[in-house]
Amino acid sequence: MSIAMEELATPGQELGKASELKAGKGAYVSTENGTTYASLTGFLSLIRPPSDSVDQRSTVEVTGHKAHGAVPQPGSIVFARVTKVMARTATADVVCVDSKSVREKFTGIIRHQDVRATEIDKVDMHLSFRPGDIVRALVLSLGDARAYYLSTAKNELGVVSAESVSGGTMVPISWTEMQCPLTGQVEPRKVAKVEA
Amino acid sequence: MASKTGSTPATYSPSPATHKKKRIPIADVDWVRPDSRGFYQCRPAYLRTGAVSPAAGSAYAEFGNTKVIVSVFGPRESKKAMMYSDTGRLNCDVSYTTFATPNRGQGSDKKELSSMLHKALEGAIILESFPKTCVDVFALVLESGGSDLPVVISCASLALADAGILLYDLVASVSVSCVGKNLVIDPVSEEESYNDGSLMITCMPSRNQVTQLIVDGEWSTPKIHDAMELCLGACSKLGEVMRSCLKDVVTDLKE
Amino acid sequence: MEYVNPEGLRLDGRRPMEMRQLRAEIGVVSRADGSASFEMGNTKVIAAVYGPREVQNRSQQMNDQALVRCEYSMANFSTGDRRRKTKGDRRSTEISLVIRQTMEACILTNLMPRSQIDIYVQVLQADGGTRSACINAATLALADAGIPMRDLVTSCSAGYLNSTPLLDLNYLEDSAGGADVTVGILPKLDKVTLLQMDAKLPMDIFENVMQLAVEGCKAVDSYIREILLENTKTLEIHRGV
Amino acid sequence: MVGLSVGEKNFIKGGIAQDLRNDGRKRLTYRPIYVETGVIPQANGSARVKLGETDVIASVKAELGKPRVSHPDQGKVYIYVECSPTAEPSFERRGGDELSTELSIALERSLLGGKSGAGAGINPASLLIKEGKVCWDLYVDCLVISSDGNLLDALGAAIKAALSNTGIPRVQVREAASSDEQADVDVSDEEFLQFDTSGVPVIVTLTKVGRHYIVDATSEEESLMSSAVSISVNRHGMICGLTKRGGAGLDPSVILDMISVAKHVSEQLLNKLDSEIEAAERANEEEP
Repeated sequence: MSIAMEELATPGQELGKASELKAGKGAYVSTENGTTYASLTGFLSLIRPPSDSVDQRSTVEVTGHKAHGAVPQPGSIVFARVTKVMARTATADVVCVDSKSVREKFTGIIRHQDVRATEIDKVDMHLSFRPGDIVRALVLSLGDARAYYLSTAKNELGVVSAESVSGGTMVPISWTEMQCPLTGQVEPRKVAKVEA
Repeated sequence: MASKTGSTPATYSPSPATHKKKRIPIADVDWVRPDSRGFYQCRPAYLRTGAVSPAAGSAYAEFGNTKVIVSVFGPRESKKAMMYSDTGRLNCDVSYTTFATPNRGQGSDKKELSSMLHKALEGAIILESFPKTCVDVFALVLESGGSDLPVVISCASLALADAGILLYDLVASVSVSCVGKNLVIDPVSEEESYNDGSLMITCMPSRNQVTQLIVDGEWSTPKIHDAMELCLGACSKLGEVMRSCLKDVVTDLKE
Repeated sequence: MEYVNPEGLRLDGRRPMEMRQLRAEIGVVSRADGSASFEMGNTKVIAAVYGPREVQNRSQQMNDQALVRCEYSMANFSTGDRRRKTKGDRRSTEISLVIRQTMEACILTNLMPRSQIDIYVQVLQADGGTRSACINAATLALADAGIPMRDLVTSCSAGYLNSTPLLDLNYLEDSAGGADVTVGILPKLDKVTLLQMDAKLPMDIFENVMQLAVEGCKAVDSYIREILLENTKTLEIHRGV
Repeated sequence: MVGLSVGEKNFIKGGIAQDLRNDGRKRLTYRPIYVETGVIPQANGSARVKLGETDVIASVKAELGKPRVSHPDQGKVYIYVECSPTAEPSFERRGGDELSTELSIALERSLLGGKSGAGAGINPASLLIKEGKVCWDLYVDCLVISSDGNLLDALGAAIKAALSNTGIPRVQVREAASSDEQADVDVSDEEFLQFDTSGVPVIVTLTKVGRHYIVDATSEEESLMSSAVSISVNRHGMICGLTKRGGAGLDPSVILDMISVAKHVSEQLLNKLDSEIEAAERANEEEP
């Protein structure tokens, strides 16, 4: 539905009246004078509302030519590398948010209770993750001052890639185990069910 | 490090808009400014984004002899373990190269400049857009040639826009000095050292809002009116120059 | 130099066993939980107490008693020659520690587990005996804050110059290089909680000097109690009891 | 820091909108000012100013120094502010440094005038003893003992009072000394010169809360501010310095309006302060 307008906007540029134009990404509405302004440098695009919607205003978006690096938001799916596993928590560095890689390091924490959805009390962190594992996780919240809270309590979340002690990339054999193709050794993990 | 890449076609050359020729007849025009500008004439501005490649955004500004480079990092995890906050944080740092001033290694108070830069910018950034994280702005004054702070502020705002940080508006900053009966815009170091008063305005040109205002010396109310008007006019023009600089970069990237 | 003249008078005209003029006021910092100013002659300090409140630094929290903290700072203009003082230099760290330990000994910390009490002392004028003045001000501030204490702590110093024991040394006498004994006592319990001395003294003279300081403490105590009583009375009047 | 609930915030805001603040004041009314001078005997001049529950001390100390090479005909004035942790526990250790620096800079800007000395509260040329050789260095040290908002105005008033209380020894230059040597001076023990402090400006801070602005905000009101503008105004109604705080942008016309309001308020404040200083000085003279 979007119609690309080959027009450039810069932050603070007036785009129109808020009564006629809704602000999408890269734009905002000033409450003082009811004007929609751009907040990014980039190309303007106008998205027409679906014809049956009550609000017949178009939404204006500014697509940055160089938007800032991805930042984890509550609800986004991230890939993270486990750095430290302790009895009650595992710490991981976020490397990807949705499909974008991050430019700066963000720390996340997977708490004991957020590892899996069932039998929470029986979770053993050391049997779920190992340092170096790549996990797919959901950002639960912004967490505390230090880290984001991550969760792997879903079938499609958990370890997606792990190396065995001997250095081979392991293959999942069940939702709790992975096997090393070199030695045949089986190691416990909270494995993610990856869609083919 | 950025250098003047005058040969590349991407170079932004100062448009005539930078030369403000709003000459108002002044009673005692018996002296000439050190760089023989008109009293109400700004120095030509040279602005360019993307001067520092590892940074998320960066800009280089040159106003006469004042040369400034600003890099922006983030949004990223704040280095200092601070209290949790719903909004993002801005961290500013201004430093001088040892060769920025004639006396080696003698910069003015950087802590003061850093806090003033912070105050000038924080009102223009949509801090809610990056909760819990922190944007670092590092400004380096390569050469100090007067009106350093306004140049640093304008350049930093350009770097923030380049980094794709959501902004309410660009921030343009201009200062005037009062010398005797006259107001001189965009003073050079020499003029700053003997002025009777100085006024610096930082504003968001298209929102018509002042984010920072600093005055010292003795001013009458009409004079403050004049000086503010002069500065605001110059700010809006500087804002246009900054906009066209940002647009030029995108257009160049496309080609 | 002659610190006691033949008539038996000291440089500032006091007798050897005479204390400087005491003056105290309660509630000088209205935003604090408890505060007091204390003057001993030209030495003037302000103490403010915040707490008991939540422990700021979790790792310092104690489950069986309250955490007592103290910070001592000197104003730039407090001494005769102006100098820019850096916070946290050795001297102020040492005095902070002395005050903290002295006050901790008299506060019933076990009644307020997992909480924190901050004592801030600010020297406005320093003319010898700042340590003692700070402790006296802190006692008053703690009492004003309503923090349970075993007893009031009071402190006073005494010295020995020109073979005369002198009570409550001022800056000139303090810097003369003679012995300087600072004593802090719990007057009602008749216990010594603080005893510091520099330079050296023969045992028998030391006992005399210390006894003199203890007498000084007792005099301070009776003054402090008077002030506290007066303050309580005014509070009562304000309440309309 | 002041922690206020939404209800409390709305209550304060509502009161300000109706020109009736929590403590019964109007928007442009100051709290009662209490001035005491000569509180620090070892300084050349000192004053303690209480503005409601805000309590500050300023002291002035004069020392002989050498003029700056760039301004050989002027003495030097330095202003330092220190925030005692007695005022706010968060000021302990280095916690108050940021605020101290901010206040010092704002005070220097408001009271010391431009680079050439124009608009300065104390004419720096009057501190000169011998050009390029000897001058007085004035060290203005301030201490915040208790803070309940509007520190800058209180500090400005305290400095003005302390300067009025200051006596600088009369100095005679011995002409015998050869020109390139450090000048030889006689500092008198008996004769003291007073400053002309009529030119020292007062600082009026207008704090914008909602759509209105108020003077002399308490810390509760300050916690609601969107921005604040501190304007220093002298007897002649000239603006001697201006500092803006707070991130929110202001419309230029609002700033100009604030300046005219500040000028109006400053007149009353100056008169009030002058009479308080005079009363304090008189009380001092009567005491001994």
